[in-house]
Amino acid sequence: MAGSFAIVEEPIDVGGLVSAAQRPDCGAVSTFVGTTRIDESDEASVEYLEYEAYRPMADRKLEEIGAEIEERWDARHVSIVHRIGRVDPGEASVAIVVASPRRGPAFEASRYAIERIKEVVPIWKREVWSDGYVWVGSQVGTRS
Amino acid sequence: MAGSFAIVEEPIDVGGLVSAAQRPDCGAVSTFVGTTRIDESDEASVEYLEYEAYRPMADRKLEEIGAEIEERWDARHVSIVHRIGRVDPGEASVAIVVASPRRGPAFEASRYAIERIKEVVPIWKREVWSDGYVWVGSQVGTRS
Amino acid sequence: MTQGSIRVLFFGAAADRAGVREAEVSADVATLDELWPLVEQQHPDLSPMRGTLAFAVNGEYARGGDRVSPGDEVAVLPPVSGG
Amino acid sequence: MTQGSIRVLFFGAAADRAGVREAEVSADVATLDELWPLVEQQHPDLSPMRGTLAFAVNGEYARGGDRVSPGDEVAVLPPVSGG
Repeated sequence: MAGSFAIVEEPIDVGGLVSAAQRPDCGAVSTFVGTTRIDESDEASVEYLEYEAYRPMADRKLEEIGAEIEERWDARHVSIVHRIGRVDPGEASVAIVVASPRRGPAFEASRYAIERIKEVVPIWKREVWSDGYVWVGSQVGTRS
Repeated sequence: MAGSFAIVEEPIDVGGLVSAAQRPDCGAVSTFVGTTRIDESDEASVEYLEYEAYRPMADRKLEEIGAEIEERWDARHVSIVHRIGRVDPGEASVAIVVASPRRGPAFEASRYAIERIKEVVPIWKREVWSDGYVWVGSQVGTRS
Repeated sequence: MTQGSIRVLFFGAAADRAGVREAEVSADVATLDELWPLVEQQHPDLSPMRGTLAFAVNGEYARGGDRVSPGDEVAVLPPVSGG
Repeated sequence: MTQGSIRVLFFGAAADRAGVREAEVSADVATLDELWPLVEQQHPDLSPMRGTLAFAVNGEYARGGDRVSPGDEVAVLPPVSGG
Protein backbone atom coordinates (compact mmCIF):
# COMPACT_ATOMS: atom_id res chain seq x y z
CA MET A 1 0.00 0.00 0.00
CA ALA A 2 1.23 3.48 -0.86
CA GLY A 3 1.19 6.35 1.61
CA SER A 4 3.15 8.05 4.35
CA PHE A 5 3.10 8.27 8.15
CA ALA A 6 4.84 11.08 9.92
CA ILE A 7 5.12 13.26 13.00
CA VAL A 8 6.04 16.77 11.88
CA GLU A 9 6.83 20.10 13.48
CA GLU A 10 5.70 22.26 10.57
CA PRO A 11 2.26 23.13 9.19
CA ILE A 12 0.68 20.18 7.35
CA ASP A 13 0.29 20.48 3.57
CA VAL A 14 -3.18 18.93 3.29
CA GLY A 15 -3.54 19.69 -0.42
CA GLY A 16 -0.27 17.93 -1.17
CA LEU A 17 -1.32 14.86 0.80
CA VAL A 18 -4.64 14.65 -1.07
CA SER A 19 -2.96 15.06 -4.46
CA ALA A 20 -0.48 12.31 -3.61
CA ALA A 21 -3.39 9.97 -2.78
CA GLN A 22 -5.28 10.39 -6.07
CA ARG A 23 -4.94 7.29 -8.25
CA PRO A 24 -6.62 6.06 -11.43
CA ASP A 25 -7.70 2.86 -9.66
CA CYS A 26 -9.53 4.79 -6.90
CA GLY A 27 -12.78 6.73 -7.11
CA ALA A 28 -12.75 8.19 -3.60
CA VAL A 29 -10.38 10.07 -1.33
CA SER A 30 -11.66 10.74 2.19
CA THR A 31 -9.67 13.25 4.22
CA PHE A 32 -10.01 14.15 7.86
CA VAL A 33 -8.28 17.21 9.25
CA GLY A 34 -8.28 17.77 12.99
CA THR A 35 -7.93 21.43 13.87
CA THR A 36 -7.35 23.16 17.17
CA ARG A 37 -10.72 24.30 18.42
CA ILE A 38 -11.21 27.04 20.97
CA ASP A 39 -14.51 26.73 22.81
CA GLU A 40 -16.38 29.96 22.44
CA SER A 41 -16.67 30.36 26.20
CA ASP A 42 -12.89 30.06 26.50
CA GLU A 43 -12.04 32.26 23.57
CA ALA A 44 -10.70 35.09 25.66
CA SER A 45 -8.12 32.93 27.32
CA VAL A 46 -6.92 29.81 25.43
CA GLU A 47 -4.14 31.06 23.21
CA TYR A 48 -2.93 27.91 21.46
CA LEU A 49 -2.39 24.18 21.87
CA GLU A 50 0.96 22.50 22.27
CA TYR A 51 1.52 18.85 21.37
CA GLU A 52 4.31 16.50 22.36
CA ALA A 53 4.95 12.92 21.21
CA TYR A 54 6.88 9.92 22.41
CA ARG A 55 8.98 9.17 19.42
CA PRO A 56 9.72 6.85 17.71
CA MET A 57 6.83 4.95 19.31
CA ALA A 58 4.33 7.48 17.97
CA ASP A 59 5.63 7.16 14.41
CA ARG A 60 5.36 3.40 14.63
CA LYS A 61 1.81 3.54 15.99
CA LEU A 62 0.73 5.67 13.01
CA GLU A 63 2.17 3.01 10.71
CA GLU A 64 0.35 0.30 12.62
CA ILE A 65 -2.95 2.12 12.13
CA GLY A 66 -2.19 2.15 8.42
CA ALA A 67 -1.61 -1.61 8.52
CA GLU A 68 -4.87 -2.14 10.41
CA ILE A 69 -6.70 -0.19 7.71
CA GLU A 70 -5.09 -2.26 5.00
CA GLU A 71 -6.32 -5.44 6.71
CA ARG A 72 -9.90 -4.22 7.07
CA TRP A 73 -10.62 -2.20 3.92
CA ASP A 74 -9.64 -1.98 0.28
CA ALA A 75 -7.51 1.12 0.78
CA ARG A 76 -4.87 1.73 -1.83
CA HIS A 77 -3.24 4.80 -0.24
CA VAL A 78 -3.20 5.93 3.39
CA SER A 79 -1.35 8.94 4.80
CA ILE A 80 -1.44 10.04 8.43
CA VAL A 81 0.48 13.13 9.51
CA HIS A 82 0.39 14.53 13.05
CA ARG A 83 1.90 17.85 13.93
CA ILE A 84 3.59 18.51 17.28
CA GLY A 85 4.72 21.72 18.98
CA ARG A 86 2.62 24.85 18.99
CA VAL A 87 -0.58 24.72 16.93
CA ASP A 88 -2.65 27.89 16.76
CA PRO A 89 -6.47 27.97 16.76
CA GLY A 90 -7.87 26.75 13.42
CA GLU A 91 -4.58 25.17 12.34
CA ALA A 92 -4.36 21.48 11.47
CA SER A 93 -2.96 19.20 14.15
CA VAL A 94 -3.59 15.99 12.22
CA ALA A 95 -4.44 14.98 8.65
CA ILE A 96 -5.64 11.56 7.50
CA VAL A 97 -6.04 10.76 3.81
CA VAL A 98 -7.45 7.46 2.52
CA ALA A 99 -7.96 6.55 -1.14
CA SER A 100 -10.14 3.59 -2.06
CA PRO A 101 -11.87 2.38 -5.19
CA ARG A 102 -15.21 3.13 -3.50
CA ARG A 103 -16.42 5.84 -1.12
CA GLY A 104 -17.78 3.65 1.68
CA PRO A 105 -14.41 2.15 2.62
CA ALA A 106 -12.67 5.53 2.23
CA PHE A 107 -15.04 7.19 4.73
CA GLU A 108 -14.95 4.27 7.16
CA ALA A 109 -11.19 3.94 7.14
CA SER A 110 -10.50 7.64 7.69
CA ARG A 111 -12.98 7.69 10.57
CA TYR A 112 -11.33 4.60 12.03
CA ALA A 113 -7.92 6.24 11.81
CA ILE A 114 -8.85 9.29 13.87
CA GLU A 115 -10.53 7.13 16.53
CA ARG A 116 -7.45 4.91 16.77
CA ILE A 117 -5.10 7.89 16.96
CA LYS A 118 -7.02 9.12 19.96
CA GLU A 119 -6.75 5.69 21.59
CA VAL A 120 -3.23 4.46 20.99
CA VAL A 121 -0.79 7.02 19.64
CA PRO A 122 1.44 8.46 22.40
CA ILE A 123 0.79 12.14 21.77
CA TRP A 124 -0.36 14.66 24.36
CA LYS A 125 -1.69 18.16 24.09
CA ARG A 126 -1.94 20.97 26.54
CA GLU A 127 -4.08 24.08 26.32
CA VAL A 128 -1.95 27.16 26.82
CA TRP A 129 -3.94 29.98 28.47
CA SER A 130 -2.88 33.48 29.26
CA ASP A 131 -2.45 32.42 32.90
CA GLY A 132 -0.94 28.93 32.57
CA TYR A 133 -1.59 25.59 30.91
CA VAL A 134 -3.63 22.42 31.34
CA TRP A 135 -2.80 18.95 30.01
CA VAL A 136 -5.92 17.77 28.20
CA GLY A 137 -7.23 14.48 29.65
CA SER A 138 -5.15 14.71 32.81
CA GLN A 139 -6.40 17.98 34.31
CA VAL A 140 -2.84 18.64 35.42
CA GLY A 141 -1.24 22.03 34.87
CA THR A 142 -0.21 25.38 36.19
CA ARG A 143 -3.57 27.15 36.15
CA SER A 144 -4.92 27.88 39.60
CA MET B 1 -23.04 29.43 7.24
CA ALA B 2 -19.79 30.11 5.40
CA GLY B 3 -18.76 28.19 2.28
CA SER B 4 -19.04 28.05 -1.46
CA PHE B 5 -20.94 26.04 -4.06
CA ALA B 6 -19.75 25.95 -7.64
CA ILE B 7 -19.64 24.13 -10.94
CA VAL B 8 -16.20 24.68 -12.48
CA GLU B 9 -14.41 23.76 -15.66
CA GLU B 10 -10.90 23.84 -14.20
CA PRO B 11 -9.04 21.47 -11.84
CA ILE B 12 -10.31 21.75 -8.26
CA ASP B 13 -7.96 23.28 -5.68
CA VAL B 14 -8.74 20.89 -2.83
CA GLY B 15 -6.04 22.28 -0.53
CA GLY B 16 -7.44 25.78 -0.92
CA LEU B 17 -10.97 24.61 -0.11
CA VAL B 18 -9.76 22.84 3.05
CA SER B 19 -7.75 25.87 4.18
CA ALA B 20 -10.75 28.11 3.68
CA ALA B 21 -12.84 25.81 5.89
CA GLN B 22 -10.50 25.81 8.90
CA ARG B 23 -11.92 27.89 11.75
CA PRO B 24 -11.04 28.38 15.42
CA ASP B 25 -14.55 27.31 16.45
CA CYS B 26 -14.26 23.95 14.62
CA GLY B 27 -12.19 20.91 15.53
CA ALA B 28 -12.87 18.82 12.43
CA VAL B 29 -12.81 19.22 8.66
CA SER B 30 -14.03 16.23 6.67
CA THR B 31 -13.26 16.29 2.97
CA PHE B 32 -14.47 13.96 0.26
CA VAL B 33 -12.87 14.01 -3.17
CA GLY B 34 -14.43 11.97 -5.94
CA THR B 35 -11.89 10.98 -8.57
CA THR B 36 -12.32 9.41 -11.98
CA ARG B 37 -11.69 5.72 -11.54
CA ILE B 38 -10.73 3.40 -14.35
CA ASP B 39 -11.62 -0.21 -13.64
CA GLU B 40 -8.53 -2.31 -14.02
CA SER B 41 -10.20 -4.54 -16.57
CA ASP B 42 -11.01 -1.50 -18.68
CA GLU B 43 -7.69 0.25 -18.28
CA ALA B 44 -6.62 -0.36 -21.82
CA SER B 45 -9.59 1.46 -23.26
CA VAL B 46 -11.30 4.09 -21.07
CA GLU B 47 -9.37 7.24 -21.73
CA TYR B 48 -11.17 9.84 -19.63
CA LEU B 49 -14.56 10.93 -18.32
CA GLU B 50 -16.54 13.87 -19.53
CA TYR B 51 -19.15 15.62 -17.40
CA GLU B 52 -21.95 17.95 -18.37
CA ALA B 53 -24.37 19.89 -16.15
CA TYR B 54 -27.74 21.56 -16.48
CA ARG B 55 -26.96 25.01 -15.24
CA PRO B 56 -28.02 27.00 -13.33
CA MET B 57 -30.18 24.22 -11.86
CA ALA B 58 -27.06 22.23 -10.88
CA ASP B 59 -25.54 25.22 -9.06
CA ARG B 60 -28.75 25.71 -7.14
CA LYS B 61 -28.99 22.04 -6.20
CA LEU B 62 -25.49 22.19 -4.71
CA GLU B 63 -26.58 25.14 -2.59
CA GLU B 64 -29.69 23.26 -1.51
CA ILE B 65 -27.56 20.36 -0.30
CA GLY B 66 -25.59 22.87 1.75
CA ALA B 67 -28.83 24.16 3.26
CA GLU B 68 -29.95 20.59 4.05
CA ILE B 69 -26.66 20.00 5.86
CA GLU B 70 -27.07 23.18 7.84
CA GLU B 71 -30.52 22.01 8.97
CA ARG B 72 -29.32 18.58 10.06
CA TRP B 73 -25.85 19.12 11.53
CA ASP B 74 -23.80 21.73 13.33
CA ALA B 75 -21.71 22.54 10.25
CA ARG B 76 -20.08 25.95 10.24
CA HIS B 77 -18.55 25.81 6.74
CA VAL B 78 -19.60 23.74 3.72
CA SER B 79 -18.08 23.88 0.24
CA ILE B 80 -19.12 21.72 -2.69
CA VAL B 81 -17.35 22.08 -6.02
CA HIS B 82 -18.09 19.89 -9.04
CA ARG B 83 -15.96 19.95 -12.14
CA ILE B 84 -17.41 19.50 -15.62
CA GLY B 85 -15.80 18.86 -19.00
CA ARG B 86 -12.97 16.41 -19.47
CA VAL B 87 -11.60 14.83 -16.27
CA ASP B 88 -8.66 12.48 -16.63
CA PRO B 89 -8.19 9.30 -14.59
CA GLY B 90 -7.24 10.07 -10.99
CA GLU B 91 -8.32 13.71 -11.25
CA ALA B 92 -10.93 15.17 -8.92
CA SER B 93 -14.44 15.49 -10.33
CA VAL B 94 -16.00 16.67 -7.06
CA ALA B 95 -14.80 18.00 -3.71
CA ILE B 96 -16.89 18.35 -0.55
CA VAL B 97 -15.50 20.07 2.53
CA VAL B 98 -17.40 20.30 5.83
CA ALA B 99 -16.11 21.93 9.01
CA SER B 100 -17.82 21.24 12.32
CA PRO B 101 -16.94 21.68 15.97
CA ARG B 102 -16.85 17.87 16.27
CA ARG B 103 -15.78 15.06 13.97
CA GLY B 104 -18.98 13.00 13.96
CA PRO B 105 -21.10 15.65 12.26
CA ALA B 106 -18.29 16.53 9.86
CA PHE B 107 -18.01 12.93 8.64
CA GLU B 108 -21.76 12.42 8.46
CA ALA B 109 -22.43 15.64 6.58
CA SER B 110 -19.73 15.08 3.96
CA ARG B 111 -21.00 11.56 3.37
CA TYR B 112 -24.53 12.89 3.07
CA ALA B 113 -23.42 15.47 0.52
CA ILE B 114 -21.91 12.97 -1.90
CA GLU B 115 -24.95 10.69 -1.66
CA ARG B 116 -27.26 13.63 -2.37
CA ILE B 117 -25.14 14.83 -5.28
CA LYS B 118 -25.55 11.42 -6.88
CA GLU B 119 -29.31 11.59 -6.36
CA VAL B 120 -30.39 15.10 -7.26
CA VAL B 121 -27.78 17.24 -8.99
CA PRO B 122 -28.34 17.39 -12.77
CA ILE B 123 -24.86 16.35 -13.86
CA TRP B 124 -24.06 13.49 -16.23
CA LYS B 125 -20.85 11.71 -17.12
CA ARG B 126 -19.80 9.65 -20.03
CA GLU B 127 -16.87 7.29 -20.32
CA VAL B 128 -14.83 8.11 -23.36
CA TRP B 129 -13.16 5.01 -24.80
CA SER B 130 -10.79 4.70 -27.68
CA ASP B 131 -13.69 3.43 -29.81
CA GLY B 132 -16.58 5.65 -28.66
CA TYR B 133 -18.39 6.69 -25.49
CA VAL B 134 -21.05 5.48 -23.07
CA TRP B 135 -23.29 7.62 -20.85
CA VAL B 136 -22.95 6.21 -17.36
CA GLY B 137 -26.32 5.12 -15.94
CA SER B 138 -28.08 5.22 -19.31
CA GLN B 139 -26.06 2.66 -21.28
CA VAL B 140 -26.50 4.91 -24.30
CA GLY B 141 -23.57 5.76 -26.50
CA THR B 142 -21.61 5.18 -29.66
CA ARG B 143 -19.73 2.02 -28.71
CA SER B 144 -20.83 -1.02 -30.62
CA MET C 1 -37.51 31.35 -29.29
CA THR C 2 -40.92 31.72 -30.80
CA GLN C 3 -43.22 33.81 -28.65
CA GLY C 4 -45.40 31.53 -26.53
CA SER C 5 -43.66 28.24 -27.27
CA ILE C 6 -42.14 25.85 -24.72
CA ARG C 7 -38.39 25.40 -24.85
CA VAL C 8 -37.28 21.79 -24.32
CA LEU C 9 -33.67 21.04 -23.31
CA PHE C 10 -32.03 17.62 -23.60
CA PHE C 11 -29.08 16.43 -21.55
CA GLY C 12 -26.66 13.52 -21.55
CA ALA C 13 -27.98 10.36 -23.14
CA ALA C 14 -31.27 12.14 -23.94
CA ALA C 15 -29.44 14.70 -26.08
CA ASP C 16 -27.76 11.81 -27.88
CA ARG C 17 -31.08 10.09 -28.54
CA ALA C 18 -32.87 13.27 -29.54
CA GLY C 19 -29.99 14.26 -31.80
CA VAL C 20 -30.35 17.86 -30.60
CA ARG C 21 -29.73 19.72 -27.34
CA GLU C 22 -32.88 21.76 -27.53
CA ALA C 23 -36.23 21.97 -29.29
CA GLU C 24 -39.35 24.10 -29.30
CA VAL C 25 -42.89 22.92 -28.87
CA SER C 26 -45.52 25.50 -29.69
CA ALA C 27 -48.67 23.39 -29.29
CA ASP C 28 -51.24 24.18 -26.63
CA VAL C 29 -50.45 21.88 -23.69
CA ALA C 30 -51.15 22.30 -19.98
CA THR C 31 -49.04 19.61 -18.29
CA LEU C 32 -45.82 17.63 -18.75
CA ASP C 33 -47.88 14.54 -19.52
CA GLU C 34 -49.50 16.40 -22.40
CA LEU C 35 -46.17 17.76 -23.62
CA TRP C 36 -44.32 14.47 -23.74
CA PRO C 37 -46.11 12.84 -26.75
CA LEU C 38 -45.26 15.89 -28.85
CA VAL C 39 -41.58 15.66 -27.84
CA GLU C 40 -41.59 11.94 -28.58
CA GLN C 41 -43.18 12.55 -31.96
CA GLN C 42 -40.38 14.93 -32.90
CA HIS C 43 -37.69 12.62 -31.45
CA PRO C 44 -38.89 9.01 -31.56
CA ASP C 45 -35.52 7.61 -30.47
CA LEU C 46 -36.28 8.97 -26.99
CA SER C 47 -39.17 6.51 -26.52
CA PRO C 48 -37.10 3.59 -25.14
CA MET C 49 -35.68 5.90 -22.45
CA ARG C 50 -39.04 7.19 -21.26
CA GLY C 51 -39.12 5.09 -18.09
CA THR C 52 -35.74 6.40 -16.92
CA LEU C 53 -36.30 10.09 -17.54
CA ALA C 54 -36.94 12.87 -15.05
CA PHE C 55 -38.10 16.38 -15.90
CA ALA C 56 -37.55 19.89 -14.69
CA VAL C 57 -39.73 22.92 -15.35
CA ASN C 58 -37.88 26.21 -15.08
CA GLY C 59 -35.00 24.55 -13.26
CA GLU C 60 -36.95 22.57 -10.66
CA TYR C 61 -37.88 18.88 -10.70
CA ALA C 62 -41.46 18.36 -11.86
CA ARG C 63 -43.84 15.44 -12.31
CA GLY C 64 -46.17 14.42 -15.11
CA GLY C 65 -49.23 16.27 -13.84
CA ASP C 66 -47.34 19.51 -13.18
CA ARG C 67 -48.28 22.51 -15.28
CA VAL C 68 -46.26 23.85 -18.19
CA SER C 69 -47.02 27.15 -19.85
CA PRO C 70 -45.82 29.05 -22.89
CA GLY C 71 -42.40 30.54 -22.16
CA ASP C 72 -41.43 27.77 -19.76
CA GLU C 73 -38.16 25.89 -20.02
CA VAL C 74 -38.58 22.11 -19.74
CA ALA C 75 -35.48 19.95 -19.25
CA VAL C 76 -35.37 16.24 -20.13
CA LEU C 77 -33.06 14.59 -17.60
CA PRO C 78 -31.62 11.06 -17.83
CA PRO C 79 -30.54 9.42 -14.54
CA VAL C 80 -27.98 11.78 -13.04
CA SER C 81 -24.44 10.45 -12.72
CA GLY C 82 -22.44 13.19 -11.08
CA GLY C 83 -19.94 12.74 -8.26
CA MET D 1 23.12 6.09 31.33
CA THR D 2 24.57 3.86 34.03
CA GLN D 3 25.38 0.41 32.74
CA GLY D 4 22.58 -1.96 33.67
CA SER D 5 20.05 0.61 34.87
CA ILE D 6 16.53 1.12 33.57
CA ARG D 7 15.81 4.41 31.87
CA VAL D 8 12.39 5.89 32.72
CA LEU D 9 10.82 8.54 30.48
CA PHE D 10 7.97 10.83 31.52
CA PHE D 11 5.54 12.53 29.15
CA GLY D 12 2.86 15.18 29.30
CA ALA D 13 1.25 15.61 32.70
CA ALA D 14 3.52 12.86 34.13
CA ALA D 15 6.61 14.88 33.25
CA ASP D 16 5.01 17.85 35.02
CA ARG D 17 4.30 15.83 38.14
CA ALA D 18 7.70 14.13 38.15
CA GLY D 19 9.42 17.45 37.58
CA VAL D 20 11.80 15.72 35.15
CA ARG D 21 11.50 14.17 31.70
CA GLU D 22 13.65 11.16 32.47
CA ALA D 23 15.15 9.24 35.37
CA GLU D 24 17.26 6.17 36.01
CA VAL D 25 16.45 3.27 38.26
CA SER D 26 19.31 0.90 38.95
CA ALA D 27 17.69 -1.44 41.47
CA ASP D 28 17.17 -5.08 40.67
CA VAL D 29 13.57 -5.42 39.44
CA ALA D 30 11.98 -7.97 37.15
CA THR D 31 8.57 -6.46 36.23
CA LEU D 32 6.83 -3.11 35.79
CA ASP D 33 4.92 -3.75 39.00
CA GLU D 34 8.21 -4.03 40.84
CA LEU D 35 9.64 -0.97 39.16
CA TRP D 36 6.76 1.38 39.91
CA PRO D 37 7.23 1.77 43.71
CA LEU D 38 10.80 2.88 43.10
CA VAL D 39 9.70 5.46 40.56
CA GLU D 40 6.99 6.66 42.92
CA GLN D 41 9.53 6.93 45.76
CA GLN D 42 11.72 9.22 43.65
CA HIS D 43 8.70 11.23 42.37
CA PRO D 44 5.89 11.08 44.94
CA ASP D 45 3.77 13.66 43.09
CA LEU D 46 3.07 10.95 40.49
CA SER D 47 1.07 8.86 42.98
CA PRO D 48 -2.30 10.54 42.44
CA MET D 49 -2.00 9.85 38.67
CA ARG D 50 -1.21 6.15 39.04
CA GLY D 51 -4.69 4.97 38.05
CA THR D 52 -4.59 6.89 34.78
CA LEU D 53 -1.13 5.91 33.60
CA ALA D 54 -0.11 3.48 30.90
CA PHE D 55 3.40 2.16 30.33
CA ALA D 56 5.59 1.21 27.43
CA VAL D 57 8.70 -0.94 27.51
CA ASN D 58 11.08 -0.27 24.66
CA GLY D 59 8.41 1.58 22.73
CA GLU D 60 5.56 -0.93 23.05
CA TYR D 61 2.61 -0.86 25.46
CA ALA D 62 3.22 -3.14 28.45
CA ARG D 63 1.27 -4.22 31.55
CA GLY D 64 2.24 -4.53 35.19
CA GLY D 65 3.40 -8.12 35.06
CA ASP D 66 5.52 -7.62 31.93
CA ARG D 67 9.28 -8.01 32.30
CA VAL D 68 11.75 -5.15 32.45
CA SER D 69 15.48 -5.68 32.32
CA PRO D 70 18.59 -3.57 32.74
CA GLY D 71 19.07 -1.45 29.66
CA ASP D 72 15.33 -1.21 28.90
CA GLU D 73 13.55 2.07 28.25
CA VAL D 74 10.31 2.42 30.21
CA ALA D 75 7.89 5.22 29.32
CA VAL D 76 5.29 6.59 31.72
CA LEU D 77 2.27 7.61 29.62
CA PRO D 78 -0.68 9.72 30.79
CA PRO D 79 -3.95 9.33 28.84
CA VAL D 80 -3.10 10.15 25.24
CA SER D 81 -4.76 13.23 23.76
CA GLY D 82 -3.58 13.41 20.17
CA GLY D 83 -5.77 14.16 17.18
